[in-house]
Amino acid sequence: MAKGRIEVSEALCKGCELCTTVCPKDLIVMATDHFTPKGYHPAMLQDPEAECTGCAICAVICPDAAITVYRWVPAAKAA
Amino acid sequence: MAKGRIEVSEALCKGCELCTTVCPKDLIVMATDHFTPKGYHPAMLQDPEAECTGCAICAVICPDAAITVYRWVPAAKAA
Amino acid sequence: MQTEIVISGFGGQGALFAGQLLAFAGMDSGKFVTWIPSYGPEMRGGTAHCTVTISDEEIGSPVVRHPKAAIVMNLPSLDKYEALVQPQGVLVVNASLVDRSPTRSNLNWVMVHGNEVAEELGDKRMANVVLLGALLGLEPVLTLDQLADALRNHIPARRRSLLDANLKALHEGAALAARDRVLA
Amino acid sequence: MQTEIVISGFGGQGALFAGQLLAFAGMDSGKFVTWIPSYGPEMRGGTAHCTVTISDEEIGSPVVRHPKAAIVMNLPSLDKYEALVQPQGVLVVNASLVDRSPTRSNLNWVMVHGNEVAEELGDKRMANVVLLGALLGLEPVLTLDQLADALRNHIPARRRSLLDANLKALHEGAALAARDRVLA
Amino acid sequence: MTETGMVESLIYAKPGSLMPIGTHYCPGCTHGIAHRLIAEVLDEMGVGEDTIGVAPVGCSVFAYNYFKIDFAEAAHGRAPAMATGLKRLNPGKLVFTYQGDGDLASIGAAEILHVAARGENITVVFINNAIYGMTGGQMAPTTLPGQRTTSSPTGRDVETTGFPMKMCEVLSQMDGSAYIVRRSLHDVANIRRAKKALQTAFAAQQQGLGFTMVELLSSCPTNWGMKADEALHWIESHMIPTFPLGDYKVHPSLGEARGGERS
Amino acid sequence: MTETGMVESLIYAKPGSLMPIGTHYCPGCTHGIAHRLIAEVLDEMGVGEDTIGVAPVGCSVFAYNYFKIDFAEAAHGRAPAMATGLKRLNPGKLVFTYQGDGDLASIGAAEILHVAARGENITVVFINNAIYGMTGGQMAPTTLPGQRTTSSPTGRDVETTGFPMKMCEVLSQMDGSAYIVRRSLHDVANIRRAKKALQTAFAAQQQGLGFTMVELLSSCPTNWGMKADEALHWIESHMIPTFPLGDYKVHPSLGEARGGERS
Amino acid sequence: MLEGNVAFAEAAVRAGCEAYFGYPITPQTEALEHMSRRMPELGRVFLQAESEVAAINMVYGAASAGARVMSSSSSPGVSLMMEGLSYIAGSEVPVVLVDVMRGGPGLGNIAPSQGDYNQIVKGGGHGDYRPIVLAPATVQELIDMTYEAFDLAEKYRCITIVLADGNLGQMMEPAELPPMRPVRRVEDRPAWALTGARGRAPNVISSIYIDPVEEEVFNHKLMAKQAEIEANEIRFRELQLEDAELAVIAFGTAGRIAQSAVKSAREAGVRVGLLRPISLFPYPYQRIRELANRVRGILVVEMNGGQMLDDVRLGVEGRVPIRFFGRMGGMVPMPDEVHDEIMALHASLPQLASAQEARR
Amino acid sequence: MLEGNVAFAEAAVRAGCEAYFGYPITPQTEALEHMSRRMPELGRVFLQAESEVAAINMVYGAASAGARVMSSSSSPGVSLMMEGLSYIAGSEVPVVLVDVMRGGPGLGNIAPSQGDYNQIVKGGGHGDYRPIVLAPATVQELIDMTYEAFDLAEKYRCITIVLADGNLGQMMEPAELPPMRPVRRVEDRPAWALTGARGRAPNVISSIYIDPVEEEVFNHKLMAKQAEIEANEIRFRELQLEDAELAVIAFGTAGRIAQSAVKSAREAGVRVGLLRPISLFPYPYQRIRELANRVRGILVVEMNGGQMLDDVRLGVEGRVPIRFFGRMGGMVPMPDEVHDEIMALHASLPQLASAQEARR
Ligand SMILES: Cc1ncc(C[n+]2csc(CCOP(=O)(O)OP(=O)(O)O)c2C)c(N)n1
Ligand SMILES: Cc1ncc(C[n+]2csc(CCOP(=O)(O)OP(=O)(O)O)c2C)c(N)n1
Ligand code: SF4
Ligand code: SF4
Ligand code: SF4
Ligand code: SF4
Ligand code: SF4
Ligand code: SF4
Ligand SMILES: [Mg+2]
Ligand SMILES: [Mg+2]
Repeated sequence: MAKGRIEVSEALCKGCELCTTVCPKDLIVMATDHFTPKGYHPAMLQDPEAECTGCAICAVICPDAAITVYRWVPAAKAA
Repeated sequence: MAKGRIEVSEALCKGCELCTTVCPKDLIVMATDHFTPKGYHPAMLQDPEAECTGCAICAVICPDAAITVYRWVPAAKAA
Repeated sequence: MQTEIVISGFGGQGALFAGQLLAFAGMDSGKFVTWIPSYGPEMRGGTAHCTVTISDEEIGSPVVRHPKAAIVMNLPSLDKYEALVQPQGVLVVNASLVDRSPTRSNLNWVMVHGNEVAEELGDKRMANVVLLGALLGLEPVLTLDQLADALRNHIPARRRSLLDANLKALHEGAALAARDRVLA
Repeated sequence: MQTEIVISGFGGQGALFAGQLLAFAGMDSGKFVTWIPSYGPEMRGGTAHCTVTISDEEIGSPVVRHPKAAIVMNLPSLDKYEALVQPQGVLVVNASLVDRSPTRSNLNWVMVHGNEVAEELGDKRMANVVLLGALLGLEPVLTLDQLADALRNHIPARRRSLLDANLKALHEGAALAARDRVLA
Repeated sequence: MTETGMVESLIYAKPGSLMPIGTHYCPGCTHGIAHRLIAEVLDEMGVGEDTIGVAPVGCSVFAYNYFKIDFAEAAHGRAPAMATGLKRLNPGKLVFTYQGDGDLASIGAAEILHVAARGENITVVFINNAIYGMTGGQMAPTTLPGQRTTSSPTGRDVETTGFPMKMCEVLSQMDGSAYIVRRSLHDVANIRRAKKALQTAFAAQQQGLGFTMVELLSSCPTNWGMKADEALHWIESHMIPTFPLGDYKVHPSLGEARGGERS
Repeated sequence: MTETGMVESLIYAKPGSLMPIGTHYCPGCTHGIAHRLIAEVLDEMGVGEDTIGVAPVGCSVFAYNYFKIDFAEAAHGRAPAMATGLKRLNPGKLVFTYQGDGDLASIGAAEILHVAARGENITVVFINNAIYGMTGGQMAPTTLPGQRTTSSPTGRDVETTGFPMKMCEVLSQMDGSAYIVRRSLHDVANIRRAKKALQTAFAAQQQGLGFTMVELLSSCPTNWGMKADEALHWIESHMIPTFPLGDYKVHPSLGEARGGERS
Repeated sequence: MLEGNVAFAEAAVRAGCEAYFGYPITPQTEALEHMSRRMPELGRVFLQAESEVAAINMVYGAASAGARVMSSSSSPGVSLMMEGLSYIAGSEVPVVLVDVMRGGPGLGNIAPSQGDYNQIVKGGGHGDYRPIVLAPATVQELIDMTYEAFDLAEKYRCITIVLADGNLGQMMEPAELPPMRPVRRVEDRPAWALTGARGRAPNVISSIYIDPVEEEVFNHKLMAKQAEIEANEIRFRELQLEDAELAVIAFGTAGRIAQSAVKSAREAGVRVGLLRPISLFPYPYQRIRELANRVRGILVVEMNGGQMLDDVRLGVEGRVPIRFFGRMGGMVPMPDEVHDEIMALHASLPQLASAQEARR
Repeated sequence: MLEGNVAFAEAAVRAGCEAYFGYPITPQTEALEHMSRRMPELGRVFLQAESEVAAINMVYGAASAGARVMSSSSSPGVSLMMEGLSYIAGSEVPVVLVDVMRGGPGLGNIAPSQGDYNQIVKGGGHGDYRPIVLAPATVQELIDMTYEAFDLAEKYRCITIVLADGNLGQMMEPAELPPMRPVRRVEDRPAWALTGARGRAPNVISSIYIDPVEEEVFNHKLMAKQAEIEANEIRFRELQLEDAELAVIAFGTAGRIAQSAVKSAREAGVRVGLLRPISLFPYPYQRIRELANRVRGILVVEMNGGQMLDDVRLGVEGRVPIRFFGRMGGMVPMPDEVHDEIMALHASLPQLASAQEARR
């Protein structure tokens, strides 16, 4: 069951690949099929099994604050 | 018996009185009767009893290297 | 005869080195040359840009407002130099990072997917050489052979293993220019 | 009318303060005044020197080559200022440190044993005031009373206990000048 | 709890104290991480509007473009002096400098020493990447023995160029310093510790305890000639042995905070 | 041994490495003692002709007039940099700087820190008199808390001006330093110890062990407003508690020398 | 009676100066010492910096906070401020500096000099910038100009330097201090100041314009400001120039000394007057141009080797002969020397000498 | 092909430079980097100083030891050297400095500029001193002038500054390096050098003349030396001035760019020539005076707001109109702009415009 997900801003991501090295579930890959406007292959979440926990570890290491992290939480708690 | 003596250079002495405070025999006084060319009362040896040992302690503290110290030593040793 | 070529892109795209190659090739072919860089507002990821002048006589100013040719490796460079290149001049555009073609009609231009071509040849950092090849295809100020010699002589030691790939990149660029060019 | 007085000696002899006293006294008597110091090659034990100008009109230059009067507190100062004082001018010499008299014949001068006199009055640092008294004895640009007032108003707090001694020193200096002066 | 009882909630987004624009830093450069941490701390403490930053000369020269707070850009090495002026005239505000190792330990050595001696109530974020990043990789005072740089091409020779300067060790000698610690940005756990240190430093400044500095071991993939992740490993394997992490000076009233930090 | 068997022999005279002229120092100023000690050491080591001194800006600005050796006069605080240039181009010579506390610890803080970090083979004689002598008694970085100076007229306030800087403590943190000690000139025994330290420092330089510094607690009777002997007592009673005497860094190969020193 | 150094420091206090950062150096240390007592007394900021480099950068920081701030120093110390001054100029924060010049180059000595004219007036730091420079000749002017310097600095958001010399700094004469102005309240700090971005967009103080296009725009802005300053702020004093055949041009202490010489030369029958430039930037070129059309010769007197001389030449453009008299390295010209120079200039202009004969 | 920065560094090596002390700063860092490799290779001294302040004082020390020594830097870094340079001038030790100017004031940017003309040429440090200043326009000149700078510095025991800009520092073009000269042997160091007083009286290197009388004597010595330099060392290049009605005056990179504009303006029928001052101190005033008697108008082109302009004015003394064209803050004038300025000057002088009509 998907607990979380991330969004990578292609305006901010510089393709440094650091996020790919820290995700405990190994869910981040580089999008080698295209370049960002700055000429980098951006990172992207590849989570076919919906394993992302929204742990935000990737965000902790991202030097460019390119990663936004979401997590499903009980509605009550979120309120 | 005189073992030593000092000479105070009036060209160098600035009358700071430090030598007077360290002589173990208390043999140095300030010559209050005259001024050096720079306007100081110079230090002088007052050693009526010939007590000066030539220990050079006064010279060790003199900031102006104004004190020359002599001591009587066996001729053989001096040679 | 004097030809000025501007090469402009992001830092790290190899614009400066491409310009040096041109200048070395020019010098080795007995021409007068100058190479002059300028850096944009940013250190890295910012703009890097150089002007190469190749001339039959002594060169006065090493900078010009209106170059004969330009290689533009990103969109800001296209925006800037499309307007400045001399009429009937040459514009080589790195289509990998630029998604529009030149609009001026009095230019000879070509769109080349430098990054992709280079990546296929083994290293995307050779995009600059691909584009250089394309330039010579359109503006034969020097021959491909002269440039190939310059590559052989001046490729940095740590990239020497890529020499053959670079030579290929050069020719591939020229070939693409021949195929895709749009003449004024 | 404008009178310039130079006071010169070793640092620590109080030349500068003596000059300030003069200037304060001049100011308090409604005159225009300037006081300007200059320091010799050495910080302490070196030369300290000031020029005081007392005038009925606004003062242009605060320095002069040929002062009307000089107090010289050591030999180098005598050597320098004897030659510079105006003809018919005044020279006060601190005999405690200077063992020769002025040789110029067109000067009014006096030798005063400033240090000894001051020491007798309680503190050899008052030699400057003794000499100031002597100056006024020879060159009455201000009265002794005016100077005494200045002393009262401007003696530093930590020396206030010596005020009376200073006043005595002033008068003693004037008296000695009256007694020992040599007129041109 | 059913799926329908769940809502998607924002766990992490670029901090509000940062401008929503990209930086000029190289890919993988830890300057970006340091910026983020500072911004997060300012956000969490709610003090962004009461904080003034001072940018150095170095790769972070444009820091003022990235933070959404008042900022000054100092002359090379003089950020502590400029911060002193700013703090003395804004005693109620938080003032921090952000300085590289060339800036702080080389040209600015006198200013950093004295700001610490004075116990100036400011916070210094010290980015130690063992190199001059901005000018293209020359030797810094923090460059490791044997490390090749563009101005020590055969490796730093301690015979002629001396030894790496350990600024935490030096500055903790100053009676005016209240909180002097060294952290690293080479992995997630350390990044988290670094953030806590920044919190403590800013809190100490709020309490007026004196000079505070957080040194952050950082990477310069570009000038080290490494990929971003290799560079992080190099921090761990090469820099930490020379620059041991730890608390070099902690003001007694920060005992509490430290306790938290250790957990 | 009879009286006739005795001859009068010279026990002490102004050292040959000093010029036979008077100095401009105030009466009782320990700058004079420090000069004498250096000259005695140069004489005893027989190295005066192979030594180059660097004078600072401070009361000792004219030191070059008093030593009978090659001398340079540096800009305020920059003696270590100038000495670096001199030493690098005269590697076989002994080079020393002579610096006051304002010169060394205030304006010259960066230069002294770096010359130590580099392990530059020079010797620094550091005259700490807790004041700016030459300019008339302003606060120095070494001025004691509460001490009145002409620029701290109500006494040094540690809240606004910070704490005395302890340069031995700081410089001994530098890996390049070989011999860093603090001595005092307040009495005969200490003066003798100071001389031994100078000997050790110069010897260490001869051996190329690295940076050497001898800090000498000194008096400034004029600006402290004391008589010469009172000033010496004040060193003992007030300065030593803040600036403890001792060996802060001693290169292992100096073990021998130290042993000698303790005796 | 007030000593120059104390006088200008107190004038700054009364101008509402909120912070002083400096480093001791003869012959201006008394100013720092005065501030060390007065500023804390008034709850304002005094800090003895670790160096002049630090001092000017502390000033930079304090000025960035929108406060009235100053430093003072003397020649070698001012040389160390050059980078900082250039940054300050490049950031357009208002700063006041008093430079009490001494003999140079190098450590030189502590005697009065005007040897730093070029450094101060032409911009000794890097880049195209010009501070306003005011040159007082009396303790009263030193007071008045320091007082006004703060207003000028704020009006134009520029550096204003009061250029004095050791003579003026250390001399005493009677002078009046201006009234005490209140210190600006924090709420009244300028809108651009760094005070924490509470309820407003963040402010940035920076001297970077990394894009040359923008830097050039900024440089043009500075030039426009300089043109405005040149239009508004030219100051000079004149003495007996109305009927003068000769003009002496001198600033500061040299100008004051020349005043006595002009007087004595008049007494000797020479129609000579004095132009004493007060603002050295902006410089009274126009006034000199007018003079050059009227007088027959000009004597420039400086306590240096001839630095302002070039500015006089720029105004004169070869129209009349210029004679120069300079004392250097801490030497102060004596009024009688200047008198002699006036007479020599007079004698060198035959038509004048004979005219005087005729008049007699 | 050689990059300017590398070229001058290598030229210094070949001139027998024994020691280099510097601090990285764009756009001259490549020189420091080159030295970091070359000097140790040759057993000479390279040291990256902790700052420009330290660098110039290390240079001061090394020069005091009688060795050939240099530093290089760029605008903000050079500002930090002002105190040290003044000391060096005051001690008469020979020193070479290369200044690769960039856009300012303040941190500004890293683009080429000539904004520090006044600072460098008029003496940005305190006191009356002047370094010899040489302004190259090509990489070859940069090499040749750096090579010669050491000789000049030693001949006059003065500072010699090679004043370049970012353009020249970072451009590449073919150029020849001079032959390698041996490093001076220690035994051959000058008699005044500090090398340990073995068998001779001690030497002292100091900038102090605490007695103003002596300082003035020393200042006169410096002035005499400057006069000698002005008599011997004036250098400039001319292009097509023989028959010129208009003269362009520009130095360094601006001069090189102007060369292209002069060519194109000639092609457009305007009789224009170029004077490119090489020595900025000593300045070719005399040559400009001659020109001003011959041409009808002058265009000054600089990469600043008009600094050398004043020196041109001092030479011209109002004889012909002067037009100024400056780009600032890192902007480089383009040849076509300079061409347009020449044409505009031409058009503004009616007699010339009509004469050209007639010629056609
Ligand atoms: C006075 C001065 N000297 C030199 C420079 C050039 N410079 C700019 S940044 C820098 C060093 C930066 O290194 P560091 O402080 O370690 O920061 P990093 O780029 O590594 O983050 C230097 C030398 C300058 N701008 N000003
Ligand atoms: C750049 C510069 N700033 C300031 C001065 C003035 N100055 C001369 S000596 C000195 C301080 C001397 O104090 P210290 O180093 O402690 O030596 P001391 O006189 O006490 O022996 C100062 C500030 C100067 N000459 N140069
Ligand atoms: S939030 Fe956690 S699990 Fe999800 S991508 Fe990031 S690191 Fe991986
Ligand atoms: S860490 Fe950030 S910048 Fe790097 S690849 Fe991942 S998302 Fe992109
Ligand atoms: S030598 Fe010794 S005993 Fe003689 S006077 Fe000196 S201290 Fe006294
Ligand atoms: S210690 Fe020296 S200077 Fe002082 S009084 Fe004695 S002899 Fe004179
Ligand atoms: S050069 Fe180094 S420090 Fe600078 S942005 Fe790039 S990686 Fe970061
Ligand atoms: S002022 Fe102080 S340090 Fe200087 S000579 Fe006098 S007593 Fe010594
Ligand atoms: Mg760094
Ligand atoms: Mg001291």
